[in-house]
Amino acid sequence: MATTIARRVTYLNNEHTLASWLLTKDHKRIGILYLIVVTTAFFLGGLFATLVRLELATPAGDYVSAETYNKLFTMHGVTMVFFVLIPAVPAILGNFVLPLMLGAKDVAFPKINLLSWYVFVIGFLFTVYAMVTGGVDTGWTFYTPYSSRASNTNVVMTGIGVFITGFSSILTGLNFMVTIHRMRAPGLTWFRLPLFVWALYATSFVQILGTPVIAITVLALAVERGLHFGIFDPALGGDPVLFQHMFWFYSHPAVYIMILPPMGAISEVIATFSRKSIFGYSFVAFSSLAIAIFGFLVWAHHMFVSGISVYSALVFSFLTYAVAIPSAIKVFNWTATLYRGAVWLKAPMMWALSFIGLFLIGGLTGIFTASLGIDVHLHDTYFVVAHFHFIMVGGAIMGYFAGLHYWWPKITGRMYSDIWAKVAAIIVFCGFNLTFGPQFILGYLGMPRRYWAYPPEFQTLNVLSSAGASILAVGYILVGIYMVASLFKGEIAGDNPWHATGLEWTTQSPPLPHNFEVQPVVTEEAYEYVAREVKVG
Amino acid sequence: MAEALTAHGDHGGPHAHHPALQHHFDTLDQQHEAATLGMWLFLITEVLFFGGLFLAYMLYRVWYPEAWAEGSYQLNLTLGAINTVVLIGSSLTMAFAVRAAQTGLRKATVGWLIATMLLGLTFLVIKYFEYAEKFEHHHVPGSNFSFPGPHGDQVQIYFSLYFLMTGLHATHMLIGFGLLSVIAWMAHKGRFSEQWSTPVEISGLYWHFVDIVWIFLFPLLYLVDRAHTPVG
Amino acid sequence: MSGHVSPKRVYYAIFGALMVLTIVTVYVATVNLGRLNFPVALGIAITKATLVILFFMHAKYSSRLTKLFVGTAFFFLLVLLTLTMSDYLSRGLKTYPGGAAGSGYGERTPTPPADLRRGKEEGGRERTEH
Amino acid sequence: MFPGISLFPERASALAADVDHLYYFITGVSAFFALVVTIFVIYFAVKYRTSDPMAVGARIHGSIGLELAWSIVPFLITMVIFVWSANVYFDIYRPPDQTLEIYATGKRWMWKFQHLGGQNEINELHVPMGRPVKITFTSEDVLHSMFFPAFRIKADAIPGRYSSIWFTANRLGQFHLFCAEYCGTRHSGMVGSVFVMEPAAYQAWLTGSVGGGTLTSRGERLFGDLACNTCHVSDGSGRGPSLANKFGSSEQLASGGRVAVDEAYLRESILLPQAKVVAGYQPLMPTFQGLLSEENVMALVEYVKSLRASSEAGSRSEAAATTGTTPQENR
Repeated sequence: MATTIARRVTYLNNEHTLASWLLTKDHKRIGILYLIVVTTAFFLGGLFATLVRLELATPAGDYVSAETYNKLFTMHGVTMVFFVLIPAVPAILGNFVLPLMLGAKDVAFPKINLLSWYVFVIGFLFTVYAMVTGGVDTGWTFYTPYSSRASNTNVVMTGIGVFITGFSSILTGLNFMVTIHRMRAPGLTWFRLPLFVWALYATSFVQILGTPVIAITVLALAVERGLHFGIFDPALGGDPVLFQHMFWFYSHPAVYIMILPPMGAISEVIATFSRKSIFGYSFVAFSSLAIAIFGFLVWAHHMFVSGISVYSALVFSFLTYAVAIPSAIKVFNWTATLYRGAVWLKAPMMWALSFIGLFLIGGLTGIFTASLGIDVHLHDTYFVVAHFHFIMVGGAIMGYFAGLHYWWPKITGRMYSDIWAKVAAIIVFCGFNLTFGPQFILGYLGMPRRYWAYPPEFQTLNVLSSAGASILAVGYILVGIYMVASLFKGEIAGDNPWHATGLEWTTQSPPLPHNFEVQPVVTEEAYEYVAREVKVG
Repeated sequence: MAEALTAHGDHGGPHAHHPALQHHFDTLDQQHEAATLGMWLFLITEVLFFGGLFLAYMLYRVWYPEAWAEGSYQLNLTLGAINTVVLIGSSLTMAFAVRAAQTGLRKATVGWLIATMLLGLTFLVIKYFEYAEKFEHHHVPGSNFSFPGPHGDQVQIYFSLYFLMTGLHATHMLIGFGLLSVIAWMAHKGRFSEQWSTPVEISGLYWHFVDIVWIFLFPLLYLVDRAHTPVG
Repeated sequence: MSGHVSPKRVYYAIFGALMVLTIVTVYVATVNLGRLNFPVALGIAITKATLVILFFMHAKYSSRLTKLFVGTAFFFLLVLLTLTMSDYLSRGLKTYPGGAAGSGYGERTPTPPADLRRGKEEGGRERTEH
Repeated sequence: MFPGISLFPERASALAADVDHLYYFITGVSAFFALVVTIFVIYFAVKYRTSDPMAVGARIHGSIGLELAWSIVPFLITMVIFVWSANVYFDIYRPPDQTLEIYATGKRWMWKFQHLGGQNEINELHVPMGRPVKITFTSEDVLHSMFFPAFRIKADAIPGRYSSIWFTANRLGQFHLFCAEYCGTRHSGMVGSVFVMEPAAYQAWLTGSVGGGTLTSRGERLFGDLACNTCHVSDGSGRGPSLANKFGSSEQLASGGRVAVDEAYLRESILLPQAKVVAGYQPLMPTFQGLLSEENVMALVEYVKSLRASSEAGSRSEAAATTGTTPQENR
């Protein structure tokens, strides 16, 4: 394959001015813009995490002061949740790949797509400004009455940042939903859609229904703190638990916003690198929708010990077990897809398989925290910290990297070094397990969350965890290195380096500014690896 | 749904292209459906956005019925009722504006849009007087809130929710006012025709939603337990 | 091409209905129906909102998808309200007949509706005997 | 395993054993599923691996039977876990009738315990072994959470209302007390320990450190100082309802409902008297919100509880504090 290709027009080289990037309405360029901002936020959040782990290497609080430590874990939480995990896959990979997968020229509302990037950046700037001018120390959950009465840090400023970024999530969700409904290529029926599109549809559904509730919650908190209104104030007879209800009504579905798109990416990668169609297509598709819908019924499993009534705790615990089943179905279906497939162990597949390993443990430890009797002991301990990191980092971030490795040739037209990518996958997998494995034991031992200093008997496990964190950091930096390196000296990847099905692989890479020469028409099912000789790019 | 694409040049396409058709849509119909669907989805977010406040309202009404009653007595029912009539009226004029746009009557569209904006303005002016009255009576939550009787604190929660709900609603009215003035300007410029009046339709959807929020706010805030106290 | 165009008289009819309902809701508020005042006021408001959605917003004539979206919005609003209130309303109930108060949590003891309370109260009384 | 790492927390109450058994069961089930999936993934990845990108896998689209199997079976297993853990949950939140009452307040960055005998402790709690102990507590500022890892129990302290947890310690020694709900700068400093002692040693400790009179006597003094007795006359002739024999009964309210007279209702009637006025009385009791510290409210609540049978009021409260009734079955 000729290493130097004829000068083809692509979305990258058709315009070079700064305005062509900052005022672009091309979904592919907007995906790149998101990639830059989210990667910055990821390393900022990672910096906070490193400082937190350094502090926790010793039982006494001797690395940073208590206030600084509280600000560090709060800003780690806020940065990672609102500025990395929620936008990562939908805004970067989704923005780039969705129109290509649908055979459309762009998303339904390109101007709104650009607006959501600007809203995201403005929200991020507000939050960074809050961090720079003193930070916020309420935890990413902003529980009242500490956040409304007792904390003297920039709660309102961070709240405004989160409020504004929420609109970016709403607008992206709205954009994707209308695109999937109205802009599919002819012949592309719902059951021929790639599973990544199903996952993005379910995510948009959750983004549209959930995000407004945290917007009003943060607004109510800002008004209560700023103008001394009395909605959650116990002194006036208000109920702090009401804030938790309103907060978790969004924040639990938010974890499904974080995990569904990576699940979609994993379905794509598993199917492509098993060289066969996914096992139980409609079950995997509908499990995404089931997760999105049931996700709204279970929020109070975060509040089993915070004073809700026994009866409602029973109801929420039962519903939480119901919402765990679709995720289990997905994992079983991925495993079954490998059966009698032609498993081509390239880099994206390595990331996807480690996703399955880690998400499996994350999901199963959810069974512990959903069980009422155990959660009373486990709530607010390091067991919960380990559980959600297994889902967020082991699941969402691994899925994001799997997707990134899978679509990188399509995005940049270049191929990264496969060896280094596999090495990085193994380093991240091992570093991750060493970081968060010991925290399960710490959790059951009873070490509470958000502790600046802890009793000495927990030190050994904490030192293991801090060691794991450094390995994890090395893994992530390694990914950054060989990805950036591939931009310059990566070999030219053909139009379909993985020989995959899907409309995005039928066009050139990097794609044309308007995606397709001729409107593609879909005639066969998704993941049809047998029907025809796959065109090698 | 999408017939074969014409020449892929964006704007130099043959004359069949309606000026309002954006390049990534195939037909005006598809663009209209997409825009309408987009606005309905946005209204879903607004329903949930106000929903959080209705949740707080419902909880505290169950917990503190007496405080809710006392707080509601302080509101001027006649002004509230007039506001309801004004806003439903503005919904009517908005519906006529949309109808006029759909049938290509440029002058009528601009006329009805201005009528809608005037009614919206009336609503906000009445609201201003209501708020002014609250400031006089120290019914604004915060340090100088004062309310006699044993339920003073809970009435402060009532007024916190009152100001948050009606304030948020008034903000949405202002946004609607801005939106309608842009649409009226575009209508005045003749940008809409029988083929293309979607912007008027979706701003109509938004305005009707703001009216629906008030339809719920009026009974919930003004008509709490009016049976025991003098009306008005 | 654009959405359905309804005749003017439909709009006038709906406007009239909304006016009547507004008057009714104000009047009914002054009649003492006790615990029913709140549901009645809510019912009237829901009727008015449905009229506006169906006719003014043309939901009646638009695609099934739009109707589905409208239904979804109100369904999840209902989920938010009912599941949260299920917590608050069941706080007052004793975990078992004759047991110590409530769920081990000294709740705010808002008195739940009398009928709910009466069901639980028989159980409570045994406790005071011994 | 390693000398430095203990894998399991100490088990200092019968309830802890129940929680641990449930924990082992779920760990077993999860480990089984994790192993099954991991083995299958690795086995398939190795057995069917290929390096030829043009190779194509078998045409398998799925099987309804398998899908139903691995949806229903996991759901049934989770239901078993759900019922078992709901059972444990009810045990955690259902205190037996006869418990040793202890009051506590969480305040930014310390726990303050009050025994009936009047002893006050900061961040330390002495309890007898073998007797059910019920701690009724609240918070004076922000959310806190009282967490005894050794007893596997935890409950949030919410300002504005009472929370309560109970346990029956069955091992001697000193165990951790943590604050588990983030409450600010020294959240990690709001820790302490609970000392489980032999009943005899406990009595010695009680008598040895008696503070300013029993809680009930302090309540009685407050009852007099604040002129509560002018309205709440024991024979019911005053403007307020008589408080004798009121605790534990249920009261008809002026607003029509009924309410169980428990600590929470007493506390609310002291701080928000107009919230639930008793039927047949005027809402003219002044509020004491802001005038009384949480400790004094608890003393008053304890005094009203001791008015159960007014005749032998004095001796009864003494009896409860010192000898204590025969311990409930040793839960």
